[in-house]
Amino acid sequence: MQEGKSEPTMSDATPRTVYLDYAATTPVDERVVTAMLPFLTEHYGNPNSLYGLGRDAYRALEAARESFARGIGAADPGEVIFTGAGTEGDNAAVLGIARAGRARGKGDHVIVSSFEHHAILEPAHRLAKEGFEVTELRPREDGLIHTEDLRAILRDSTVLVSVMHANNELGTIQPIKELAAATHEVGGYFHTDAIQALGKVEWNAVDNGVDAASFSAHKIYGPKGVGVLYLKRGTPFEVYMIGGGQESKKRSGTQNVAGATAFAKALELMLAERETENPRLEALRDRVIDGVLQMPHTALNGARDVPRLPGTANLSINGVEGEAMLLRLDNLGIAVSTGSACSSGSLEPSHVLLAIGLKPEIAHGSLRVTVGRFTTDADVDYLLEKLPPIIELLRAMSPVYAKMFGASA
Amino acid sequence: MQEGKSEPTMSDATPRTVYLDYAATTPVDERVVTAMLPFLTEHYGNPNSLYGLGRDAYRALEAARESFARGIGAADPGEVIFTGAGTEGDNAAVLGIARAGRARGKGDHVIVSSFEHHAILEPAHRLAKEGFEVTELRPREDGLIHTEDLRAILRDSTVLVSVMHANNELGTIQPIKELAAATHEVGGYFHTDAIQALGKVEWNAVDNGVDAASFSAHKIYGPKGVGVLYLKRGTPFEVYMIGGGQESKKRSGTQNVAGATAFAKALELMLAERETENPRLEALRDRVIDGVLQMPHTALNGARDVPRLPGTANLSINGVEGEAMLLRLDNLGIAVSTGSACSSGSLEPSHVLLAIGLKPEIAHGSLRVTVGRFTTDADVDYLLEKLPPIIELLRAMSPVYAKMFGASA
Amino acid sequence: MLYSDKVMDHFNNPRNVGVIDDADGVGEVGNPVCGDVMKITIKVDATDHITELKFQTLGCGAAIATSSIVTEMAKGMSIEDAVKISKRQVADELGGLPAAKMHCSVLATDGLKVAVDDFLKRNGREPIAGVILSEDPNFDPHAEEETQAVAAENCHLHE
Amino acid sequence: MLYSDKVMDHFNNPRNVGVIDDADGVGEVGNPVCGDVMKITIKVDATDHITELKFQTLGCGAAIATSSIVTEMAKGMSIEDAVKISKRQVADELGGLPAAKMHCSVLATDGLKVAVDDFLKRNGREPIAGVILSEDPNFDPHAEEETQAVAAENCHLHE
Ligand SMILES: Cc1ncc(COP(=O)(O)O)c(C=O)c1O
Ligand SMILES: Cc1ncc(COP(=O)(O)O)c(C=O)c1O
Repeated sequence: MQEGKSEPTMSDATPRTVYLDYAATTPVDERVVTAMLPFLTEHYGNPNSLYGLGRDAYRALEAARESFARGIGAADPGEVIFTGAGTEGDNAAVLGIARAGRARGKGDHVIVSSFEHHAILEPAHRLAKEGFEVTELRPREDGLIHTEDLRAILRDSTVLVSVMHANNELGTIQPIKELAAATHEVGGYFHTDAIQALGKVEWNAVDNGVDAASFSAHKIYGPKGVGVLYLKRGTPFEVYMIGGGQESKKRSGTQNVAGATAFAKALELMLAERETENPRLEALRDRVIDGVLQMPHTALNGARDVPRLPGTANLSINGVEGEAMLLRLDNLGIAVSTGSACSSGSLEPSHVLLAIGLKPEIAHGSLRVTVGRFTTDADVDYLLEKLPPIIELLRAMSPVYAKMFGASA
Repeated sequence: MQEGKSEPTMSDATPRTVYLDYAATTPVDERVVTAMLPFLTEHYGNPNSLYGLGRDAYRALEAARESFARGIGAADPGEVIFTGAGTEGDNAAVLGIARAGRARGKGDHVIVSSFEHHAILEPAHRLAKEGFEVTELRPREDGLIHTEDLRAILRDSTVLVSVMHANNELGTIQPIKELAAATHEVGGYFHTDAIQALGKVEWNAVDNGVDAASFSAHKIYGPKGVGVLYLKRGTPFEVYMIGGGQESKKRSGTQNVAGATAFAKALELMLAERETENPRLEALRDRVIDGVLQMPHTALNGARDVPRLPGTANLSINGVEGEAMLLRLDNLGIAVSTGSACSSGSLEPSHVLLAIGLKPEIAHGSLRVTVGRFTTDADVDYLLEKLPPIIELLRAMSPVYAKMFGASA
Repeated sequence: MLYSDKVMDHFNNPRNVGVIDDADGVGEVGNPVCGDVMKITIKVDATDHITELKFQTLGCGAAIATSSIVTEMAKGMSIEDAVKISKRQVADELGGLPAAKMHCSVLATDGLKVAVDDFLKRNGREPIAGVILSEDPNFDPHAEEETQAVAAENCHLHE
Repeated sequence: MLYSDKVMDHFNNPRNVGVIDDADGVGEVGNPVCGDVMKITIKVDATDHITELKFQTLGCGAAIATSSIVTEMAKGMSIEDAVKISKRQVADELGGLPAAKMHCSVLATDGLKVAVDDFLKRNGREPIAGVILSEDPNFDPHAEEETQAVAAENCHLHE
């Protein structure tokens, strides 16, 4: 990739690459590439065209929709709307349900958890500007949103509650079925950002009772720029992207047939392999957690015994700054993240870690390791071998580590 | 493609496929596929991640941005915002510029041409609901928006004017440089939907002076679900898709690096081949026009001598209904369109043809033929051989043709 | 939007196309403004049974296919039964129609009804189609306008 | 956001890391709450020239690289010249810094200024860094708080 080579970088000189940031994005699985390619070059028709090439594309699109609907346990394929990004689904759901719900005479109170992705928080702020009353629901130190905490702030005027299924930084899994039920008791609608949870935890739309959910393909070995908004029949919705009226008038724009096919295929693979893959990932993740906790002044973020994604570990490493640690690891070909990699070049102390009560000076030293389909035991060995000396070196360079945490490192 | 085969269709039994609907969508050029593939499987990093894989993706994304910016003559690559569809760019520009412009104290008058794509008309209707005063500017029979007609309705309170560069059904090219200049005289901002024009007609953002423009990859042999919004520095803009703050906070969502690379490559190819390709397409298009006009009660829509896209021909064939003609041609493997194929399964008489003054009963009988990169002389021969008998057959089946047009067919 | 194979068969090989010159009844419904016009001519025997039908249709694939199949369905039927043919029956006979196209089958059944009433009027008898139409939600006592109303409504479906 | 090769070099191989035990001046700026803290110790000779510098930094790649290079730039300089080193000079010396990281070079130059003033104060002399800072848009007569102010502003850059 000439761009990559155009300028020498540490990573180019790397002995090996150990990718441990599967929560940020994933490589597209070769089987997914194979499934999508024919729709770029051969079956390239516009699915809205009436002739053969168009009908072939239409059938492929609907086959992808049906497969995806089965995969998430939707009652009806028509509830699956293909979008151009996870962020689009989040924006469309939060803005669309709140506005249309209010127009239907439901109140103007909106609740979002305070550790949502910015793709939820920003639309919530926009709603506040539009005169909605927006309440942020804080997770507890264990990394979970508790249903009783939601109950305490629900009102008859609550039109929308949005709580993510799995948190992207902590990997903690929220009790969405209970949260949705509580929301329905006051007649509100419940949306969940299930972008990190999809394919990793049991997901059945009918069973968990949510009214809307967002998904993104590039988190499960599908391409970037492809998402799905699940919208339960009858849920009020102001259409977000308007124009030609595609997706049964719920999302305009020529459908990305190759992308939809890829996403459906990616989900099929996740579900087919989950039973064997999850235990493997959990074992790798636990090795990472236990290994890092060997070092002094380290801690797992979120309680250990709560429901968690199989692949995500988030740890505080006191007395180091995250970016410095990340870059040192990168020199050795190890890719991890600190704070949210989804936030453009951003280095602010993670709002997620602050939300569960970490002090900023501690939040600056967070390490997120996410293992995935192509992670091996050797990769974890390599991380656990290379990390401790880096931590010691950075702590030794710190003017405050000794003061703050005592020289015991 | 199993979905396609799952059910026998006319097209499957087709002797040959003659695709003549390049305005609806295009196959992805193999050279574009080759350029994008490495970013799916190998250089899959999140361009917002700081480690090597992320930096490689970031460099590729910025290289695509620079190449695209050069291709459209943008003053600065930062003015190129990658989106998830042409429709997204249209929505973002119309809603975002009007709202932010009004907030800046510019008036609340918006002008859109009445033959815009629905991706412009629908947002304009939404603005009207929000209290903007929206005026539709009608094209003349020649298929053009005339600058004097715009001048006649411009006001000091006009915040936004949106007129498409090339009309998707007629192929007529609007004088956007003059229209933008006239708009600037009253201090308004000018947006153009250049989705059909890109790569086919000279396009230089600095020279034509537009403030914003939308583009879509799948119209120029790139993938579906990838677009660009050109936004000139300083143009007021309420961000449409909000969240992680990617694209310099102008469009959130993990960037589709493969898609951006593909779009840039697709544009490079269009520009490299335009000089030789345009005359070839014009010759094919003119053969179609002259051939169809041989038949009685046919007419070219829009004046013949106005600036036109090289590949687009739109004809009225009186006394037949478009869909029936389209399906008959499809039986022979010929793919054409009637009305706008971008509008989902929609068969209403084209609002574009009505806008240039066609009577509904005439508009129902429109045929759009668009030739492109892979169209040959033999393809045009085949169309011109197969079309006349179909027209005669359908006219013979019509209870009103004789009455309305005299039996002279 | 996909058409069933049977719709495509009737569209591509329409049955009974044409005009019966010495027809006993003629029905023409629809409106070129909407893109759909159907004309049906019928012959009726002494026992009020339809012995022959021919149609001409300007319209989309569904309009032509529904016209074609309604001529097959009504052939040999008594006029009482013929006017009872519902748009749903026509659609079912074709193996279904896309939702956006359901109205086209109305065009076909309305055409047949108008032709039957025309036959009855010619013979100074009471029209019967209107009575049938009253079972239709869109019922309007003046059968002809009712047809126009449906046609007009069809236009709306196009917008 | 990309770092230049020179930034990466100084980040990976920082020069003059540590603490001078018998330092003539010490400067510590920044705030762990912001994720950036820099401590610089200097030795100054009889001619008011800086003969030795050592630093410790808790912070991002840019914070460490700017700290490192400022110790190289100031070595051998008169204290008057040393406090004149601007954040822009530091950034240029490193082949540029990403916009979001420009404030880090302030941390380095401020640390040096505070250390020089500390040296002067210890010798009962007038601080000079403040005077230099007055050329800075963020000027605040109380040099120390000014530094804090900058640090605080850095925090904002993080949000
Ligand atoms: C002029 C014009 N504008 C907008 C669009 C919508 O673009 P997309 O389908 O890529 O969203 C199209 C075609 O679909 C078009 O031709
Ligand atoms: C929980 C969560 N929500 C939303 C997003 C945004 O999705 P996308 O980047 O595909 O738009 C991400 C990741 O980027 C995420 O992890």
